[in-house]
Amino acid sequence: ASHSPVKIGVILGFTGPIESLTPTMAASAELAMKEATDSGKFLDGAEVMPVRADSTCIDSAAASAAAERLITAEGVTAIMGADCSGVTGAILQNVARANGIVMISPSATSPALSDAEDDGLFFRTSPSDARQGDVLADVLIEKGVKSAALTYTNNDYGKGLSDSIQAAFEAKGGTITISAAHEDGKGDYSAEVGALAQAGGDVLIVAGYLDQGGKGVIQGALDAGAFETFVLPDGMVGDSLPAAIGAPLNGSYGTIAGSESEGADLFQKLATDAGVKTDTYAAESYDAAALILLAMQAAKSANSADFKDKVMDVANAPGEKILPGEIGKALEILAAGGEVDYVGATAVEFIGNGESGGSFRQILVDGEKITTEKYR
Amino acid sequence: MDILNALAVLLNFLVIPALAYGSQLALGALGVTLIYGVLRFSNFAHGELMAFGTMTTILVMWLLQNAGISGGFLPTALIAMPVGILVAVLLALGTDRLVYKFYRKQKSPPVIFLIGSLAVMFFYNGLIRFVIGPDDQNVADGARFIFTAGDFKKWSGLAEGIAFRTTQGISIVVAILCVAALFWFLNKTKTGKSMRAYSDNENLALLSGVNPEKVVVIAWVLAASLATIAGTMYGMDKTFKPFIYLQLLLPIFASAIVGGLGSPIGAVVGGFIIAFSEIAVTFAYKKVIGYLTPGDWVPDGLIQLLSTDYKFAVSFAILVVVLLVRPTGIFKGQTI
Amino acid sequence: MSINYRNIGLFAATAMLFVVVGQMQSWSLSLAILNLCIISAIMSLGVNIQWGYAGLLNVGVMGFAALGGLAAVLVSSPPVAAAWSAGGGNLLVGLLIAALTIGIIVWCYYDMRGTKRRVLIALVAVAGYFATRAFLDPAADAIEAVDPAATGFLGGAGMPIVFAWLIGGVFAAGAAWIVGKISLGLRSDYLAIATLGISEIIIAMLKNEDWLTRGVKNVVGLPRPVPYEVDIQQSVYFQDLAADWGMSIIELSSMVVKLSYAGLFAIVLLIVLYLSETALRSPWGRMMRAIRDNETAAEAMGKDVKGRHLQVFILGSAVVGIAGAMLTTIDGQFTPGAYQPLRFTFLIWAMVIVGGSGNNWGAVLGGFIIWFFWVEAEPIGLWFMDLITSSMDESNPLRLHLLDSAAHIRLMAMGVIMLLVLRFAPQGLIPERRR
Amino acid sequence: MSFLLGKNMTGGYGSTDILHDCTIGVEQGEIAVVVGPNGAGKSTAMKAVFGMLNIREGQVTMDGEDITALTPQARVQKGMGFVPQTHNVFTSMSVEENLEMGAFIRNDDFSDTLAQVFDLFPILKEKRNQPAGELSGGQRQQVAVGRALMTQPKVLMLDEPTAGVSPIVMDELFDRIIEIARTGIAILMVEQNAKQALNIADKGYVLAQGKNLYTDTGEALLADPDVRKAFLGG
Amino acid sequence: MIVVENIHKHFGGIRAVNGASLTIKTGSITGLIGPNGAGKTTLFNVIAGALKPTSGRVLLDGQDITGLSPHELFAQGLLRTFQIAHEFSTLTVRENLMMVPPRQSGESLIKAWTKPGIVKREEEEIRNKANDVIEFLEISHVADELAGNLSGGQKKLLELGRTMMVDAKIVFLDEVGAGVNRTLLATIGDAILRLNKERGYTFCMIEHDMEFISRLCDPVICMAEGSVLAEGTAEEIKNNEEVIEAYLGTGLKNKPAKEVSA
Ligand SMILES: Nc1ncnc2c1ncn2[C@@H]1O[C@H](COP(=O)(O)OP(=O)(O)OP(=O)(O)O)[C@@H](O)[C@H]1O
Ligand SMILES: Nc1ncnc2c1ncn2[C@@H]1O[C@H](COP(=O)(O)OP(=O)(O)OP(=O)(O)O)[C@@H](O)[C@H]1O
Ligand SMILES: [Mg+2]
Ligand SMILES: [Mg+2]
Repeated sequence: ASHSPVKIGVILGFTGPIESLTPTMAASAELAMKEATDSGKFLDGAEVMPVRADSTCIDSAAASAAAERLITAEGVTAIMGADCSGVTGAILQNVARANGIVMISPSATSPALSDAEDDGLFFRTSPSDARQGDVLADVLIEKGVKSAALTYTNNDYGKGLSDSIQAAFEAKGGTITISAAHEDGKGDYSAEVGALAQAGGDVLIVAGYLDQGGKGVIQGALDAGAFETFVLPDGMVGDSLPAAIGAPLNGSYGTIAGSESEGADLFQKLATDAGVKTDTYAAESYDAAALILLAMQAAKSANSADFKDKVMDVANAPGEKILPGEIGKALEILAAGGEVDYVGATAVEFIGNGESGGSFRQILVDGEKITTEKYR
Repeated sequence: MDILNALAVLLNFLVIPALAYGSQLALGALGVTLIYGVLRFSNFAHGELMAFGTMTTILVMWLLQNAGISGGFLPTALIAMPVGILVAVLLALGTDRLVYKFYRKQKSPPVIFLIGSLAVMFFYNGLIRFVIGPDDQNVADGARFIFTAGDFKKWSGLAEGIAFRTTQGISIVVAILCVAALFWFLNKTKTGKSMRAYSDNENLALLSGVNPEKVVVIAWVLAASLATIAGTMYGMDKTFKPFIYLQLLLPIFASAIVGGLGSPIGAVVGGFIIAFSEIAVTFAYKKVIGYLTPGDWVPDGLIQLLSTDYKFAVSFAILVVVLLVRPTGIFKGQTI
Repeated sequence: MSINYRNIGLFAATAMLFVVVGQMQSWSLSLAILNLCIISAIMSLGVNIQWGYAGLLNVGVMGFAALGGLAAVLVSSPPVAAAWSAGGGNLLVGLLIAALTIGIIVWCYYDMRGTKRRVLIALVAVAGYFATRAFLDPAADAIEAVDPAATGFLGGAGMPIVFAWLIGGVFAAGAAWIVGKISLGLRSDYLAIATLGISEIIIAMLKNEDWLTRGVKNVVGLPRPVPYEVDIQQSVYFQDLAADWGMSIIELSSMVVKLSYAGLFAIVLLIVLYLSETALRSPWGRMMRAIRDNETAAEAMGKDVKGRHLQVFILGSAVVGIAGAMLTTIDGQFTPGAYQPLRFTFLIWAMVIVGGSGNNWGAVLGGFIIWFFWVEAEPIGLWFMDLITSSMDESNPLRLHLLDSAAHIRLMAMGVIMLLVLRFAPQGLIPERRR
Repeated sequence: MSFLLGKNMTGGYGSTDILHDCTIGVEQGEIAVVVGPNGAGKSTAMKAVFGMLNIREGQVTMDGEDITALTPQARVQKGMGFVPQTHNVFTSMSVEENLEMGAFIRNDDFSDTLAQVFDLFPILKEKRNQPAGELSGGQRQQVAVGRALMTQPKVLMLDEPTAGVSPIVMDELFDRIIEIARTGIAILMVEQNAKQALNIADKGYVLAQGKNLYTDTGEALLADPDVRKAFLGG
Repeated sequence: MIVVENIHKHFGGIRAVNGASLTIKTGSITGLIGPNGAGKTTLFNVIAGALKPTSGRVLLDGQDITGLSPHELFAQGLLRTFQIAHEFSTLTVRENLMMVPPRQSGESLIKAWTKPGIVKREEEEIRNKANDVIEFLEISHVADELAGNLSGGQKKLLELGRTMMVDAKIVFLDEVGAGVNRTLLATIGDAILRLNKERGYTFCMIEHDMEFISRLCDPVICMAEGSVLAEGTAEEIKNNEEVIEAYLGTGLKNKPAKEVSA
């Protein structure tokens, strides 16, 4: 049957501070949508049409207007986004709730969003800071690290994560010698590297983004001979980092959301085949889009009011586990009235208020590649 | 007491990075100050002009690398830079024709030019991202270090190493050359003097036989060249990402103004002041003090005047203080 | 009087823009843009008061807007009792010591001379600094430790957020007094960069003093001065109304909310505009323009240039602060990381200049037009992109590349629009009036 | 036909005309002086002759050649020199650099001329390294005239060169102007010290409201009681 | 009465004013002459508060006014004009004059907002006064022109006009005559005399036109190299050897050009 296409908004900061991350994120999300369309099984063969809009990452007012436009003028029925916590909150409160539209953010990690009124419309696929801090602290202790210097990107993600790492690590007996913020996009990190180096520590934990300030700090610290081993939380895990830094990064380790299911590797392959890079938040974006699609399918409706309650169902057990590239299969199961448990690229598991819990993959940089050490 | 090690720490983490960063800021500030000095406006598009010049340099560098040409020890980007400069100059001149010339004819006040440059900034902003995208690009190849921290430790036998990157060395040398050349050009050559005359009193310069269009062209040629050089130095030393260049604009302006707008020497001094203050004030002097005090005593705290969170604020606070003491900058800049 | 027809025409054309958006896109969007346009207009009025009247180049707009935002938080968010009991006492002592220190320093400054003064001030400053830190630091740590994920700050006064608009003005005025005392002696570009610097310092503090602002963790869920859409959607009265008018309840609720905001904002805009216009047309305005033209001569003609500069700087900043508080109100949240000079300073300047500096109506028009295109440049850019790529082959790599970069057309379009306006109206759309 | 002639010039700065059919000119080796009340259009006429103002009607010729369409800097190349009434020094440049700017179009060695200017205005030699913006009013005026002399023009146009200079310097200046004229240069100047100026003038123009009221020899104008009373201060 | 006591004003190594002492008697028209660069304008700037002296004092009626800012001095009735015209270029000529009177209610924002009636009435008065001055200076046809567009001489007239907008105690005129048509200058001279006689204004004027000085001024003070060289009546000064040597000179050395060509 021929349907009018289902429009899904992709609201990300295509201009502004994280403009270098967003094209990949959007492409990943659109990958999932294309998969659904190509399968021909989505809502009886409807086409999924992504509509992009610029959140600017910083300008809440402009972002709200963009969302307003997508919803009221373009007629999107769900939103994959937004990215930065500030604009995400603004869109949620001022536009999404007003219009009753579901939002799944791949990257807004602010704890403040957990408590916000959301009428059950808001979800996110990025992992919780608290959980990751705990896991990372375990890794550090296991590796015999006694003291560590810590630097974080000065936003809600970096701040929240670094707080939780510090709390967890110190509770387990480690010492954080310094916790210094760095601003993304400023380019020169000599001051931060200087301060971090002087504070010293066995390793340097970099709670930032791999192609933003985080990379700059690592590069600077290596060049000055200040640190040799770096600890990389999820924002720092991606192939472009070892590619840019090269051999000196070997031996550094970190954590990223993921489970034994090979979801991450599958997504990697999927993306590479489609010519999409797999940088920060690419996997989360793919998952966010996939969840929207599956929930719609489960509710047999593209209407937010109908499918908002289904998001939890498709994300969590029970049901057949769904990996990246299996969206078609999942759609089929759902169409037949079955149940799915979407695992995806980042081992999505929603807890309580629509946030991702789930398990972590411990990685090690070896031979200038990210390798999996184990799962936690 | 271990003065040598203390010195090594300071050099490695404070002096050398600050010198390199300062040189890069200075090169950027030279361009800003030049346009201000001659055309009398603060050019907000300068950061994007830097990005554009660097981008062209990178494109040419890729061509060269594909053709198997490299700079050997030096970064290939240095060979590609002349082309980058040329294209940036063409862009700047084209922009002048299309935008600024009109306002010159109208004798618009400087703030109109300023806003015009803001518009131009938006435009370049898009242009650059169209061509090369918003991503990171690696600009430096060739030998990464003149000497590494390890080399230095081996050579000196000290506990603390000093690393000196090739790109840091190049930045410093290029900055010195550029400022000397510019200073000589403006003060000693006839063309340079005519540029100063033009900026001082356009009508009277006309009456002295100065061709204003020529002055403007030269100003843009110099500014675009400086922008490309500055941008490439920065890109080589750190990384190239279009967004960074917009962020760089603020410290560059701060440098130009601390030194005194319109004064080339001021731009350089300003660049170093901003760079040094950013690093020195947020530096943790723990180790240094440890080395300088007798015995094994090491201070408990970090001995950090302010946390790095405030580094940007610090450089601006210093700027404000300098301005309070010398209201037109260290080298007595011009006022509108 | 042809100039007047022109102005009316310009405003009519601007109004048409909103009608076009309403018809072609949606009325809800049109109203959303309008609300922000009004706030922008107020902000650009504030800058116009400083630049257009007195020639003060304030490039610290961002800082004052952010202080307005801070006011919104401190006025409206509920107080966090746990935080107060954890660190409130120490905090107050710390602040008291700080105030005392400043008091003593000021007293020394006025009552003593020479070396004695210098030494004493230095001693008091150092002692005061450490004493203050001794109380403030533990207080801040204690406060920030109170449920950091959800609060971790002192909270506010829990009052209706509309009060914040006034308080925002007061905050900004207070900051402007200090900034002005420090930097108003500087000339043009130097004043510009000094204010820019100070605004960066303000933002740095808002970002890092978590006990006051929650820092980069943001404060969300600020109360609204108008009803929530979801509540309206629930109301039977409105449901009936929607049915009567044949629109969906969602659309109606969203219009009602936006119109209520528009009403509130418009009241503020009209008050500010009225006061500005009267001021500008009065002898006060004439004096300000004289000062702008030639400070030396104005001083020689008996005008207190410094005092007037300070006055106008404070007034303009206060207006910006009010607008900043309004902006935070409509966003419903305070995000210190979002304050960037491009958006909060340069864009406002573009409004003033494009509209016509020195002319209040011009500043208002500029605020409307620039904001309108700031938002609408995106769809316009996309449309333009579709247009030029439509004739290309589906898989033409250039076409794909262009479509991929379409988002960047937005800034480019913004640039082109500004250039076009400035080209055809170099003095701004409504130039300064000659009397 | 005069060597330099602005003939029947009509025009102004904006929409309203300042000059109405105004004619001024000067021969080689002669001094022509323009006098008139404030706001009469004297400076405007000078600017018009120099091409700094678009004239709607009339033309400017030099040595028989029509130069109406030339830009000011092209006229400088042709050998015209001009000292404007206001804003006539480069305030941020030193005195010496100001004078050097006067010699901008010259490619020969101008140290002789520089020495001559310093001879004429000794104070400038003393202040050669000081920025012109820090000079006293009269000193500035001397720099302005010095700058024009450095050009060694064929025609020298001076707009109130003696405003604000002390009597002793004024006499020197007029002396020098006479000398320059003797070398065959044409000198066209506006003066409010009209009696002294007309005294040395070969030709005088009285302008009022943008029109020529009287045109005669300097002597004749000085002798005319109407002119004296209305324009020369009795 | 203004007493200037041993004023020094140095700019770096340049001693612009170097120990000048003089007295300006109430009710007098004091002339100040001297070669270019003698320090006259600088001394004015010091007296009027635009510059702080390196050392020395200025007394107004026995009260020390050194270092007061210009607007405070204005409030004490001390007015000045500028040698290089300082017009308000984007105000019209009339506005240039109307902005001068002190203590206008409309200059307080609160009153401008709350008492439009009073402000309007005052404006009416001030406008009439400005119109009178405009009439007197023969610049009626440019009354509504922007002051920036005036001719050089008109700007000087405007400088003078501003001092006529208030009842001043002492007026300092810095070369108001330079660039002003001599016929008009004569009228201005009459006005100065009248203001002096009828309203008791005290004037101190710098001028290079000896004819003008002789007609108006008594006493005349001649400065040179930063200090006072001579003081006396105009006649005395004209015949003072030192003044002739430094300032007046002995007339044209060359014969006018035309006699040669003839
Ligand atoms: N700001 C300054 N910096 C340095 N020197 C200065 C400054 N202002 C004035 N001078 C110098 O001080 C001296 C006195 O200048 P002043 O303007 O007082 O002279 P004047 O007597 O008014 O002369 P004139 O009759 O030409 O107006 C001059 O030599 C001048 O060069
Ligand atoms: N830039 C300008 N724009 C508009 N009008 C101007 C401009 N300059 C001068 N005018 C007007 O043109 C008229 C003639 O001015 P001009 O400068 O030629 O007079 P002038 O004869 O030189 O007088 P003065 O002896 O006072 O220098 C005046 O009425 C003046 O107001
Ligand atoms: Mg004139
Ligand atoms: Mg003088």
